[in-house]
Amino acid sequence: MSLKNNLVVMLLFSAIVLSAPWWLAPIGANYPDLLQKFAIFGLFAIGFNILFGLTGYLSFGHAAFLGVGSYTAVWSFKLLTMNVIPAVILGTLVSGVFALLIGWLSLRRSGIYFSILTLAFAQMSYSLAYSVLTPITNGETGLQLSQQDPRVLDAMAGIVPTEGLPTTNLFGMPMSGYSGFYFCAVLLIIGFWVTLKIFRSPYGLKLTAIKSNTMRMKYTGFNTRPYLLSAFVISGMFAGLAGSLMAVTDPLAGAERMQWTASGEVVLMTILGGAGTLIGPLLGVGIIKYFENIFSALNDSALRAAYDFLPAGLADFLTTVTSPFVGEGWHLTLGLLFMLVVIFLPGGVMQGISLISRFLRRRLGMAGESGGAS
Amino acid sequence: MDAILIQILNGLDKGGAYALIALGLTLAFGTLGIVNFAHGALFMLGAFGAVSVQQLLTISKRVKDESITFFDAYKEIPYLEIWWGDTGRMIIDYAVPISILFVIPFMLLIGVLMERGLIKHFYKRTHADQILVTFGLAIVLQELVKAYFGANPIPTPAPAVVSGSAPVGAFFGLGEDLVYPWWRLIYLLASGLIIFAVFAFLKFTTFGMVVRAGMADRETVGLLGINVQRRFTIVFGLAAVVAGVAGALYAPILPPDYHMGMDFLVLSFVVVVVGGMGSLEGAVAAGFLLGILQSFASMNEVKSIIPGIDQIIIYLVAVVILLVRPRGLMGREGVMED
Amino acid sequence: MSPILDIDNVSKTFGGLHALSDVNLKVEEGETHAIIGPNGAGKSTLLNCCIGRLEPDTGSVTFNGRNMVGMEPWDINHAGMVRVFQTPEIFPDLNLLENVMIPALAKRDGTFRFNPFRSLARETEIRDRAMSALADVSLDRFWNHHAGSISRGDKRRLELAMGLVQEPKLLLLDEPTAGMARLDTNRTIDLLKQIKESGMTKVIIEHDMHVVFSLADRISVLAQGRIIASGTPDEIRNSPKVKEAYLGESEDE
Amino acid sequence: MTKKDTTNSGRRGFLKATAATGVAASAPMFFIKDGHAAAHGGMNFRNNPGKAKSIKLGFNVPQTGAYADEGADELRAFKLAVKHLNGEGDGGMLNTMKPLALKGNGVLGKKVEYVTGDTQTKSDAARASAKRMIEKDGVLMISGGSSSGVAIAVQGLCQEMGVIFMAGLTHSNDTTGKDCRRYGFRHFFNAYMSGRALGPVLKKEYGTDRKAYHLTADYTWGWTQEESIKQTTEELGWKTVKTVRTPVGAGDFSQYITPVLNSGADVLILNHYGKDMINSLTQAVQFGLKDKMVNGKQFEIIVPLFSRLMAQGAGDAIKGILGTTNWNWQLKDAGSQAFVKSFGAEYGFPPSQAAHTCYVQTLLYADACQRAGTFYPPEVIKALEGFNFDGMGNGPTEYRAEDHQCFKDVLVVRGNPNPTSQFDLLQVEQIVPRKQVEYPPTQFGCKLGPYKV
Repeated sequence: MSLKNNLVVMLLFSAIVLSAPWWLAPIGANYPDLLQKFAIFGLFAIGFNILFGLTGYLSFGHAAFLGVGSYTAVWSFKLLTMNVIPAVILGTLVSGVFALLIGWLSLRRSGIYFSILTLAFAQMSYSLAYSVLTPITNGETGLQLSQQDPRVLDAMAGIVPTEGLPTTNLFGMPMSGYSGFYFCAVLLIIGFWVTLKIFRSPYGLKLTAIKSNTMRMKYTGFNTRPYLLSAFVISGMFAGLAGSLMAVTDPLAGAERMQWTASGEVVLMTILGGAGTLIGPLLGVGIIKYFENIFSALNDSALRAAYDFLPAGLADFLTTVTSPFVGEGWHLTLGLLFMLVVIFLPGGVMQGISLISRFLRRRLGMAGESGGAS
Repeated sequence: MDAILIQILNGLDKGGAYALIALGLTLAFGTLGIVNFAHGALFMLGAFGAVSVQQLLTISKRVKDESITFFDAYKEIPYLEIWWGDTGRMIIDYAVPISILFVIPFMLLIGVLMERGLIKHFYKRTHADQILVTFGLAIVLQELVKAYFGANPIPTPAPAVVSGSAPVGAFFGLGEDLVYPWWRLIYLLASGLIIFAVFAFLKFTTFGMVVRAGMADRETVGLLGINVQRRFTIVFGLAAVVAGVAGALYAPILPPDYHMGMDFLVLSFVVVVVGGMGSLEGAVAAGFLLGILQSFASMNEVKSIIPGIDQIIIYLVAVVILLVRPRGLMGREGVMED
Repeated sequence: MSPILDIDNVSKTFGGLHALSDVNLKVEEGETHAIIGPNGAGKSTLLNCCIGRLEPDTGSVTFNGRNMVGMEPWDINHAGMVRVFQTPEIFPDLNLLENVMIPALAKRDGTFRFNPFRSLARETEIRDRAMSALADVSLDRFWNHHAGSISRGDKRRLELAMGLVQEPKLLLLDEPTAGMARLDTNRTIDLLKQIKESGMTKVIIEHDMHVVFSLADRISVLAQGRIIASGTPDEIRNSPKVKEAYLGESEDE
Repeated sequence: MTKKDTTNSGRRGFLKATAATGVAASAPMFFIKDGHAAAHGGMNFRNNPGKAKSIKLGFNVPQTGAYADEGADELRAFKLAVKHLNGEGDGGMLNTMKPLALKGNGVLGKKVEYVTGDTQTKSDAARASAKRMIEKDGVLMISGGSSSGVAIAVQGLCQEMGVIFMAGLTHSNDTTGKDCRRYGFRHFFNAYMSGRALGPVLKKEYGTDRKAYHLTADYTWGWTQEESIKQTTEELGWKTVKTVRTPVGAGDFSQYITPVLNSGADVLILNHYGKDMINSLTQAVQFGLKDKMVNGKQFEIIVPLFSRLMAQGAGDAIKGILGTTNWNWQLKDAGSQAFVKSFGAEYGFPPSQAAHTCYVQTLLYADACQRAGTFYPPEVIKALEGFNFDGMGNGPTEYRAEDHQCFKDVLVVRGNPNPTSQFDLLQVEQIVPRKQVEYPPTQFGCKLGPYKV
């Protein structure tokens, strides 16, 4: 039983993910939409981590691939079938092709120049999707299903159109609610397995070496471009998969998904949790999505109720003190959290966890030095 | 012809704002090696400096408004007006120019505090860490502003004398139609002056020479036994002042809201990179260049040929420059590669 | 037999400065060829021109019958010419074993190989080879230490192991003992002597005359961007020209 | 807290759901909240309060981003509405609404509670927030919002999930046009009505021989408004010199405004909203457009959609500018006065039009439930469809059954040249009667979809 063993890791991980609806219940985060978001953004972040965490190339344009995945999936629902399998496959592939194109150009540069190039490409995609490309994207309103869509595969299979809008399904099983979460969760587990394999492969080692010393890699006999490009495309495909899953659980795609702030969000998630670690990005996703969905909804009365067990005076005081940080002030809390984490824990939450566990191990007098955190 | 002239004016004006923000960003990056994502927030703080002065000057007495009967409504009459009549009204009218006097020391203080309190701990950290911590700071600053001033833009007009338009066309002999707002001309002039002042300061004072030497080679200057640290603190303060003044002067053009810094942030980073990381001249040149290009791309004649070009022109230019000439217009080779 | 490395009429200028002027140098297969010369003579520039870090203005660098000028650094590496850097160019975030596994993988995988699903744990052959290369430089005990945290001398030896594990046809050593303690220097000399017996061709740039004379079969002297003398250690030792240009000065240092 | 009760009733729903679909047969117990229950006939539906003593409504408003102030005002109105529904406070419009089924003791005897969420003015965030309210908090109805994109996105979601959506501020023709939904209702007016209402006033004020230049926000709402206004003005005999699309959030509009100067146009129409409108109007005035004479006529600027909060942001620039609005706090009818009075007493300043529409929507929903005698959405929808009411600040109003659009009088307003306070920014120029802004329900391609989902 060691975490070095892939099977052990995967069993543990699957158990944790699949049981999320139980253990997230006490903190009110076990409703389907948030669970889906955890899984979807989890995929987005672990994919992003393959590029940023391993090679150190900081892309500020990954939201573009997310958006392309979403649009592709919705088009698949409109033109082909409401079954999610083609949507997910097409979304991932089309994003991969798009990533190949942008990566091929952007990877001619490194450092902040690379970041700005990816940012520029993503912003162009966003602006065009919002305006000129409206026939494809339906602009600000977002691409939606309609009664009149052809859905040729469904028609061929003899599926009778419903009176209302059809729902996405996996061979008849509806993809909203908890079943949608489990679909996303299974894909997250597969995605995690892929990243685990990559992290523990010679290919992954080479990517880490590129981050450590790109120049040396070249003189050691490696052409770094194809390595970077393949990592870029893989992470772009993860983003596309995440985007198509967003469409699977909620068949609508909007341009704002491609905006630079959305790219920034995945960067923040990854760094907050711990870039380059296997589960750090997932922790980052959990924290940020929890803030966005739960903290933002707390209002004074909810706070007051939470402090109910305290004496009235103290409860009132605490309500007054904490209320600027929740509800509409959740951005403020998030900003402060970033600052605190970056100042005190540059390795993200994962560094905090390893510090605590090391401290505990020392306190408990246990032997065994962990070989230096990276 | 006059359409082109006026678009050049527009471009220069826009470029002035870009250049000022990019200048401060480059100062901080070139001297301290800090990628400051909170720089847009400093611009925003400057604009709200103007708003605050205006609000201070218009602190009002609440007088019951008798015309509204079905609930208690109040009219607001500024004390300055009550005390000094027309003189008071004139002082209120000049809120924005007056605010500059307050914004300069205020922003210097903010800049120095920020450098001493936060930035200096991040010199040795990665750029990603710097980006994240300053981004966090930017969010905190703008949320604080929002909590106090609200999210709605706040009108901050220029003095009445210069609220109209200047007959530029008549001046150049190009017809009456060609007018340009006085305040924008003043902004253009002011941005030119600030840029000139910054360059003169760096070029002709010993202080500036040390800073420039530090930008070229930080370690060597440190070895000379000069207290580079303190000078760099002041440089950071200077960058904050430039951003703040740019923001305060911009307030009459764009009614300030808490988010205006973020709107400028990405753009100004693109400007800095196009100009060349760490090159002050490049930042200024790129600011004006992109401003003018953006103005021309917005012309109907251009848009009818390439639809949507006005939305993407800046990014398109950035992509082309970075692919063809990665060090930017005037940057040194190899800065911040890897 | 033609030389394994043939540097022919190579010149390189930086701005107005002539770093290399018409350098001609032939290295025979199996020999250990030392290049010496005062600081700024152009030794590192010459190495950089060989491995593709710099492109000479004129002339050609022929290695194993192929012109290397204009080739990508990774292709030069795979042609069999490998450089050990003067300032340690290691992977500071990886451990020592991984540092050596990387070049070993390069040897096996070529310039690019996409094998994301292969398990690193099953790369026993690569691991063993890397471990034995580490053992050669006596660093095997520290295999799981972070490369960024070891001493400068150890980094130099790690560099050496990274070069050796690729079993190149020609190893370019840029001051392999600089920064090492006397004891380590001697150990390194012994190691390099061992390698010599294996028949690997080496070009060594070195300041330390003790190292040069204990290893080199032939020596070339570079001064102000020109080769001023070339010959056996004895010939060089006795050359008045060399004494004047180089040795005299260096003894004053 | 009522959470327990909702969960219990949901659990019963789950049992039926399992039996019927079989899909969830092997599913764990928490599938209960999945709400397959809604798929069944009879009185079983999503978030059925059952025997609970209270119901929950979801108020989804922008709390961050450019419309946060409007969102905050909407939230104030919602809280006030909940108070009045529960019989607290002075009752507000409950005193003036006709007909009225509500009794001031909650809805159908159940106390009204609410949850809030942040739309961030982004479709994704708004839908996520709405889903949270539906899936976690168990709300029966969602209301709020301050942009058409968000309204359409949330409306679509509500249809899928079988929860009624009472739209907040949304002005696009599409909301009750091609993107209309059976579960979505809009009290606010739309771009077409703005055009129709402005027409006669423009004719009276500026004549029939005008040349108009449009600056239009480059997204769906901007386009529909441009189309509607263009249609109206061209019917008056005006010429359209040019329509120019501007990027959303452009900030500096100077490069779009300068070409207006010598285009020969004598009217500038700004199809912008929010921050864009504040900036483009401020800058157009700085370029001297308000004082300009073209073709021997005074140059005019028109902003078809106005709000008081925007007017506040634009400052002096708004003075004398014509536009339309859904409602204004200075209206003298009993409903408006009752609402302004209780809002003013509660918060110390008058409500915005966004607050008004949200307040009215909440009351209308509650009243419809009361009249239907159930919270079962299809019945509530039927109670709202074709409902005629008065005393809510807009005169006699009808919720048209065919497209769920409210038809009522529209206000043409002018920026007040001499405001006496910071709230006294708009003057009501004319109350355009409802007849004049009506259009056939098929005009914007509305197909409502099914009652049962």
